[in-house]
Amino acid sequence: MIDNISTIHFLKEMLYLIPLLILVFSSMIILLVDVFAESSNKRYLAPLTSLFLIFSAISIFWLYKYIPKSGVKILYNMVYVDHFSLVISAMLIIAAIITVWISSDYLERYGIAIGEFYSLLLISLTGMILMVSTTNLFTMFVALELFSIPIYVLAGFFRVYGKSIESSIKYFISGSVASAIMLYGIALFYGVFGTVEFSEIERHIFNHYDSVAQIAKTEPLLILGTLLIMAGFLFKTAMIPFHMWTPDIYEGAPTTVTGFMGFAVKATSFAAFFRVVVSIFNTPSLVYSENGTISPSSWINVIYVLIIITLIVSNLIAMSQRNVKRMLAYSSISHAAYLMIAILTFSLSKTKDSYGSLLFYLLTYLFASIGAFAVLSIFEKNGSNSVTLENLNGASKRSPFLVASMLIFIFSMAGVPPFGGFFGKFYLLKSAFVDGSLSTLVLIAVITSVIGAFYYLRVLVFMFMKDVESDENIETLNVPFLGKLAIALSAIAVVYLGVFPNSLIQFMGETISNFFIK
Amino acid sequence: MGVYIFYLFGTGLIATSIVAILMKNPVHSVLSVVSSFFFLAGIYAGLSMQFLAVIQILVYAGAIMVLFIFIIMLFDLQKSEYSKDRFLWRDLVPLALILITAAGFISAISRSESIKNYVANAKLPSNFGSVSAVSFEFFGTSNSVGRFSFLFEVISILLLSAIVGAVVLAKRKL
Amino acid sequence: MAPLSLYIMLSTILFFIGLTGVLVRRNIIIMMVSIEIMLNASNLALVAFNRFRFYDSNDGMIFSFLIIAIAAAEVAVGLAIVIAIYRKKKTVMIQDLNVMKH
Amino acid sequence: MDTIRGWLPYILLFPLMGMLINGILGNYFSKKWIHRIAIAAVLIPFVIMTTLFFSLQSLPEESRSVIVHIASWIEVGYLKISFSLLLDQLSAIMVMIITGIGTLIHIYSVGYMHKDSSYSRYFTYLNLFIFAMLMLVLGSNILMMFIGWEGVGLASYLLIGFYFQEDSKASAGKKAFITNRVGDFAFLIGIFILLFVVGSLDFAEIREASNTGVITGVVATIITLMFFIGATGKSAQIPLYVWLPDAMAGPTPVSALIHAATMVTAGIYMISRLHFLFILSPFTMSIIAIIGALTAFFAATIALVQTDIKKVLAYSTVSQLGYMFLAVGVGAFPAAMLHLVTHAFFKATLFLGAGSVIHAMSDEQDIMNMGGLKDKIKTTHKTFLFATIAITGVLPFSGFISKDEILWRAFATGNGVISNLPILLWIVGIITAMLTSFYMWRLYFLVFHSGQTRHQDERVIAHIHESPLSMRLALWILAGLSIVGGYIALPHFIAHSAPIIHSFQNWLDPYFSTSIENTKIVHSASMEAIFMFVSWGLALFSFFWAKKWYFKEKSITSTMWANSFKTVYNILQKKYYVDEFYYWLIDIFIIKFSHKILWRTVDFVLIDGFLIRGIIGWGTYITGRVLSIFQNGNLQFYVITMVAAIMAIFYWMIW
Repeated sequence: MIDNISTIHFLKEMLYLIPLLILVFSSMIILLVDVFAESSNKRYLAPLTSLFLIFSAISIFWLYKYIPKSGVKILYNMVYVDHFSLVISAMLIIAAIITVWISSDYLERYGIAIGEFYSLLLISLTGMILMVSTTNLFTMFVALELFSIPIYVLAGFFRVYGKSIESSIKYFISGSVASAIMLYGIALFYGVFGTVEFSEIERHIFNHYDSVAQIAKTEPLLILGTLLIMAGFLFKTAMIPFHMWTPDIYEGAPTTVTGFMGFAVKATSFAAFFRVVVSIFNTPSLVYSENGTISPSSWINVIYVLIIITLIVSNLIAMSQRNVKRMLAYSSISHAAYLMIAILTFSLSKTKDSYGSLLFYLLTYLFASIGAFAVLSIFEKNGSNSVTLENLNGASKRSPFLVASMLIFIFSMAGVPPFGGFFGKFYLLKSAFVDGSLSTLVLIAVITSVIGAFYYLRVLVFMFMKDVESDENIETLNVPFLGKLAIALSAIAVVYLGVFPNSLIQFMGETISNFFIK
Repeated sequence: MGVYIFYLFGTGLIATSIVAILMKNPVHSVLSVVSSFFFLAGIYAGLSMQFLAVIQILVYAGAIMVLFIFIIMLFDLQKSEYSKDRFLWRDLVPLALILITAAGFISAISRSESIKNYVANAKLPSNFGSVSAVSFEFFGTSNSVGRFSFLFEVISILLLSAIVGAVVLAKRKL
Repeated sequence: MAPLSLYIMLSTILFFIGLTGVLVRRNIIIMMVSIEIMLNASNLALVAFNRFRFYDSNDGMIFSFLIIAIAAAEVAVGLAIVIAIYRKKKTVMIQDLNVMKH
Repeated sequence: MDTIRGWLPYILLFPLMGMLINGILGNYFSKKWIHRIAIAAVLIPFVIMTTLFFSLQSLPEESRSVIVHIASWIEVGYLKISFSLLLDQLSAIMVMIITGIGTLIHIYSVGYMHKDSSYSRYFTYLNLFIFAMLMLVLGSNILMMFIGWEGVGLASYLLIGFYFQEDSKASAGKKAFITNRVGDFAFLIGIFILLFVVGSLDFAEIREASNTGVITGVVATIITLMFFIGATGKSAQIPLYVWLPDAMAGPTPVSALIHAATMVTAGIYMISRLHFLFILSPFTMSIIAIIGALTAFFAATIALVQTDIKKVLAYSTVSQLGYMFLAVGVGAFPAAMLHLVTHAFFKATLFLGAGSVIHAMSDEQDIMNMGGLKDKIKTTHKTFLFATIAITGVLPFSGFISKDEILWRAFATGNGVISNLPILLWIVGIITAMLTSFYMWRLYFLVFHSGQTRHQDERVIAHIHESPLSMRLALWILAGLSIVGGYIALPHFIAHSAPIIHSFQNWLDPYFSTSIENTKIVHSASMEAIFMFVSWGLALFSFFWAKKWYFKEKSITSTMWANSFKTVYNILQKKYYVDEFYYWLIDIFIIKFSHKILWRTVDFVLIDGFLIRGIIGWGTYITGRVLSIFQNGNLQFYVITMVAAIMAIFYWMIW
């Protein structure tokens, strides 16, 4: 039990949460500004929001230098800030900045209330950052809800369009059920250990249990809790067969929101799951059987099988999709499988490489995915809230800039050198391959990524090769300044990651904190 | 004595919950849930969590469920509308699924050592479950901060976002 | 007093009743009510564990408070979504909401 | 050494900076500043390179290969690929050509594009191209070369489709893009095989491996064939040449820079760079020589009947590239490089001259509508004439020297695979030289002589004017180079008496030292003199023939050709029906087949059929379709799936 901390000390510890505090206060400021501003001045909300986000990013940069490598546990162990959480937070903030830049014009085209959008985005971002910087199941659950609820609203933000509101309710119901399931798992964990602090849970498991078989016999509650918490994460990361919500919600949500949640929700859930896996699930007695081999009924094998299913099924279904947003939804599912491979590799081998490759993959996926959705949001026809392959016909004539950027994003996601995505996949699979026990998985991943290349390239086929039948669509597209900036920067980042991956992947490897290696 | 109260409230809880998910009319359903929350509050009280029991009734039954009632009233659903929600034969699949899963869960729980041999312990801390305990955890004392005060603040932001979200979604004009 | 295992079983049964409601009812409002039942099942488990095993702290109970607040937030948003749906489609039945598929 | 180390990276940096500045801020600059920045971004590297050339020359012969390590790029286990630049005899020449001609063409573009509204976009693309091309030639490993390779492809695509608003021009860009992808795919496969065999992509290590016998015959043949297919895509050889004539849709300076002087020679450069690999496989070498000779011949025949001024030059380019491949195929790498250099001079002059003509004729490109421009645009006329003499191979001009060298080497180099090949190659080459002379003179006479201008529109004729100074300046410099450019290498029989004069070959020989031992010359140098007069005579013959037909106005009837050799004329007019054949191939296999047999059900893949169906087939698509049936839009089904999965995992984990 920790001693009570004084108010002053509490406030001092809050300093570690400066990025969060900036986000929370700016979300409120933006609400207020939105209320009092003239409607003609509302277009300044996007720059204002991004300014706040940049402040927050700067504070993260500052914190990164300030905190020790072992990280800091603050506020009665409710929050744990370390380099890992800061790196993920930085990525999330970048995602939010890009989203804000693109959304400003997108929302204006639809004539939708703006201030609330940014405010909810910031609150959601707060929840995400909190979720990745905690080692406490209670805080984690609260943070999960904190980022989920604004996302439910954002998905249904275009409530006058049937698809948007439908995606919102589908996300809401399935998400609530998933979090209720996860909550039950947390309750069971609390019941077994009396604490929800990762390190104490780990110590407890380590001291009291020997092997998976023994746990299954004497303390099935523990396995039940593991399963339910894992199910919650599998839902959020959309591993097949927990993925069914993904395509519908990606299709229906406003495109910029899809871009944001396509990356941010996934990255947050993976980061949090990574923590849970590394410190709780990875305890030897939850993985190994008595004779020291990996137990057939451990969670590792479950994830292993799910990865294989996900890789194969998601790529196959994606090939038959006509709607680009749905196709990208399935593509995001297959990317989730890759990230899962990285988690599996790390929990088996604990190398810096596999850790770095997870973060690097997330980074490449960040720019490629949000960039692709950003391009789609501009191609989207007003009111339809979706983009089919046919909408992209003759795109190369309408805006070469967008098409060139889309080319880069698509190539990156398909894993074509020299773009970031290729090295993301390459490093990830290489570290998985080195581990040895995962070589089958690597083989399947390579084969399915070849299949994947085809549906990605199909987007390009439609953009380049197809001509528009009617003349009405030929007018060139006007890309707004902020949107152009966002897309161009993402494209440059993707290229940069592909051309100079080395320094960044090494940096990512260095950010590993004592939490993960111990 | 306590055992019988538990059995009584437990049976009532399960019965009213089942009724809640069986009722065609959403108003009946919600009212049934409200009564199940009363039973739940009774169980909380039996576990010496008086304050939680009060909150359960005040907030859950009194506020949240009333919100449901309001919305249902707002829609003014006709019988023809909500009777579209009827049992289909294919619903046997999820039912079977749930029965199998529940059976597995319950057998797993009953085998668990951590809960097998626990009966009520008489020597509770003096302020267990009381308002003072709750206030201490949430708000601390005059010169220290409560353990859960941070989460309390987070919840306030969550409620803020819920309010903003509800306003955005429910207002008529874009 | 009844043993802990009974409380936990009660909470499990409650949890599955809630899940059943989500899976077989088509009225979105009742589905949301069922989700509330599921959350209450977790609350019951938390409280029971707190009372029986970890009575020197109040963590379980405090977390139940937080969950009640979270549930309130969820309900507020959920019902707002339902209002928007009802305005747009004049229905609250989930099977009528399948524009997006395949 | 240190000067080179210090300055080499700037050669790459300046075009990159120019591209970024104009690309990002170009819309805010005036046109004057846009082209100043763009020109400086190419001119400064040229100046740097010129200095570096002399410092390279001052080094001892064996150490004229400087590697500048900039950053380590990929480091995964044994595989280390660094981002480093390689300056040696070969890349020095290429960089000089690229930056030198690049500068001139930038200057020329100032005049040519002055009315265009997308001024900054144009110069951004040009600088991007220069950057990518320099990356291609300066890279010290194949991966960097490949990235430059793709980069020039991208720049080329962007510039061909520069007027993307026009349908036909945008589709020309597409054609180039697709055709090049075929080649690039083969190139990539070659790279992977090489990586697998050698374990490194560094040129030095590949050279080491091929000298020490790590790469054996069959493997070498496969790798080199793959690389050669890549080269046929980029350098427009049979069967992938179809994109180059269409690529003339881009602005004319672009045709001069990319599609005549630099990018299309990337294939030659690549093979020369990796010559130690290619000479391991005599089979591939023979294939290259044959393909090169055939391309030279067929493209020249097509050029005989084209009436679009740029198309004639385009087919001429294809034909001249064929010569270079012929040279490469017989192991005469320095000769190929020499022809590359001289061709860059005179073909750039020709294209720029053509651009000047088009400019004067208010964007008219049909030579049947020109004529009699001799006195109206004097500078253009003179420079065009010099370049024409150069390409047709008349003695004092540059084209003669390089072409003659190639023909002689083709004849003189023995072939171990097909013994009669040298003489056949020589015959094809000499006939091609004759045809070249004919179509070039035809072009020249039809444009500048042959009586009065034949254009329908009086206003156009009245508007004919000489180009602005910037264009004339570039023309004069390039024309001068086409005249004297060949003197860096004199014919063997002269060089024998004064070996120093053959400086080009001496400069390159150290790099190609391996190949010299491997390709033996079976004839004496004195025969070269005889051959020289044969080819000279044939060129002269063509000149008089062309003059007879096209010099005077009264005989300007393209019907002459058409009447006397109707069938041949038609075939040539239709470019051997190659485009039609490719179209037919696609039509039969992709469109008709799916249309008739798999009609409705396949409607979908019909559109993108050749991508999906070719490789993975129907299985995946149908499986995907079936699997997505479960995605039925019903939320409860989604949740049920989730619960079912939880149940399955639960029973798995608990037992």
